Amino acid sequence: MVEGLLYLASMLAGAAFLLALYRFVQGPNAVDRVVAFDVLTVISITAIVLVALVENRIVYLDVALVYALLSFLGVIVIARYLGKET
Amino acid sequence: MNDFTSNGAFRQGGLFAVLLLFWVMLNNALTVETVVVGVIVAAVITALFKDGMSFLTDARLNPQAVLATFLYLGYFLKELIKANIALAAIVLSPNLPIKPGIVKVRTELKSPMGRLLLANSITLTPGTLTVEVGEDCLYVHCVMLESGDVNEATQRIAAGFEKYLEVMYG
Amino acid sequence: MNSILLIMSVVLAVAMIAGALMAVYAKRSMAIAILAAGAVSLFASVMFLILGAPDVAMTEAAIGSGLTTFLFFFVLRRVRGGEHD
Amino acid sequence: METLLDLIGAGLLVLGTAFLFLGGLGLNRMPDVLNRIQVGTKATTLGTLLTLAGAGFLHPDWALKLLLVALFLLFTNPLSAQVLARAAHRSGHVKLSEDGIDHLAEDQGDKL
Repeated sequence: MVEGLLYLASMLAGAAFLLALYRFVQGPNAVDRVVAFDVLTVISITAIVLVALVENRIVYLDVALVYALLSFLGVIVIARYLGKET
Repeated sequence: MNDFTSNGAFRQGGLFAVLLLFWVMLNNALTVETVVVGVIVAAVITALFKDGMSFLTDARLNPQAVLATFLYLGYFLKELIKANIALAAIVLSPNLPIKPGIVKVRTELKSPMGRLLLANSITLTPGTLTVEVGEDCLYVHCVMLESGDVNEATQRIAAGFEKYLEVMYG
Repeated sequence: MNSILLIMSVVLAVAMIAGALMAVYAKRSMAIAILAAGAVSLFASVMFLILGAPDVAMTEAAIGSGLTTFLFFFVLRRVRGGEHD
Repeated sequence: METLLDLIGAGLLVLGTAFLFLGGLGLNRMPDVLNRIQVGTKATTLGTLLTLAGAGFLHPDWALKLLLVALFLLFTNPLSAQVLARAAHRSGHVKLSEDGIDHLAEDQGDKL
């Protein structure tokens, strides 16, 4: 039962990932792409938590923490760059 | 009250406590060796950074403020869940009932931390997103904006959070 | 349980290929190309995690995504020119 | 008792990823940048928080570290949304409809 629900959760996360990826590839302008990138990284954090649950290892959560920090800083840098333009 | 919270010992103690808590949470264990190492490292960092943490030094430290913090957290989580249900309804409805616009919201909060928390909370509540922070006001993007009246928007968007943040930060 | 990891790695592989193609073919804006390159290395770090190497994943996230993106944007801000968006 | 906690945790996992899915759907359905930022940041914040809570139910001994990740996300996610919204408005990518109200553009017009 739990395994089935975990399976369903990973399917939903994968579908969300693909939808955000479509917006990332398609996005009309740069800000759209950055928004999609932000959503992709947050979904990746969820994916890391799911992998940690499947493999049953707590060390993987450290990666999620590093990931959250770096993606946040990256989005800030890119947004400052885009805001300075024009 | 502000004399007490702005003196150096309180600032450094706050920084020390936050660092130690962060270390223990990062290790996910409350054993003797973890705490000893954490105390040593946190003490060294606290000695190097004399200014401490700004979000602790701005906060007031009386019983009403602590109570307001918990009430604020509860209200915030309730609003977050409400926001997501509302957005889910908008996204799933076939004809997208949206009417976007940017409205000005006045705020009386003075401290930077209080205003940061207000802007963050507005971003995560139903249909609103802070776009720019001015001198005495915030510019908020709304998914459904009926009228451009500033006072009505202030009542609807910011008043619920300001009530608690007023007590916490002033 | 293994099928979950299989689904994830397939999705990640698709995302990595799409990101790499975007990084190569982004003609209009240099910023988009840098962003796509950073995205590829972020997905690669999740892929390393699925393959069972958390230390490699952490290094990949820190160097590939963090440091390289910052460096590229720093240089881009200095250079300017040859770009039309 | 153990299985009940596990079931609650797995249910929260599915609920959280369902919100993530809605966020991805909204990202594709919304017509302009600011609405996309709204859907993106809200749905992913609650979705990830619910997922972390579900993981906490499945593994109660991981709770402290999961709480750290959740706190981190709760602080950084709205901040990056705000910075992005400001960048979008400053670079002129925001186009509201004809009768849309835009106090920010009005005030900036006064200053210039």
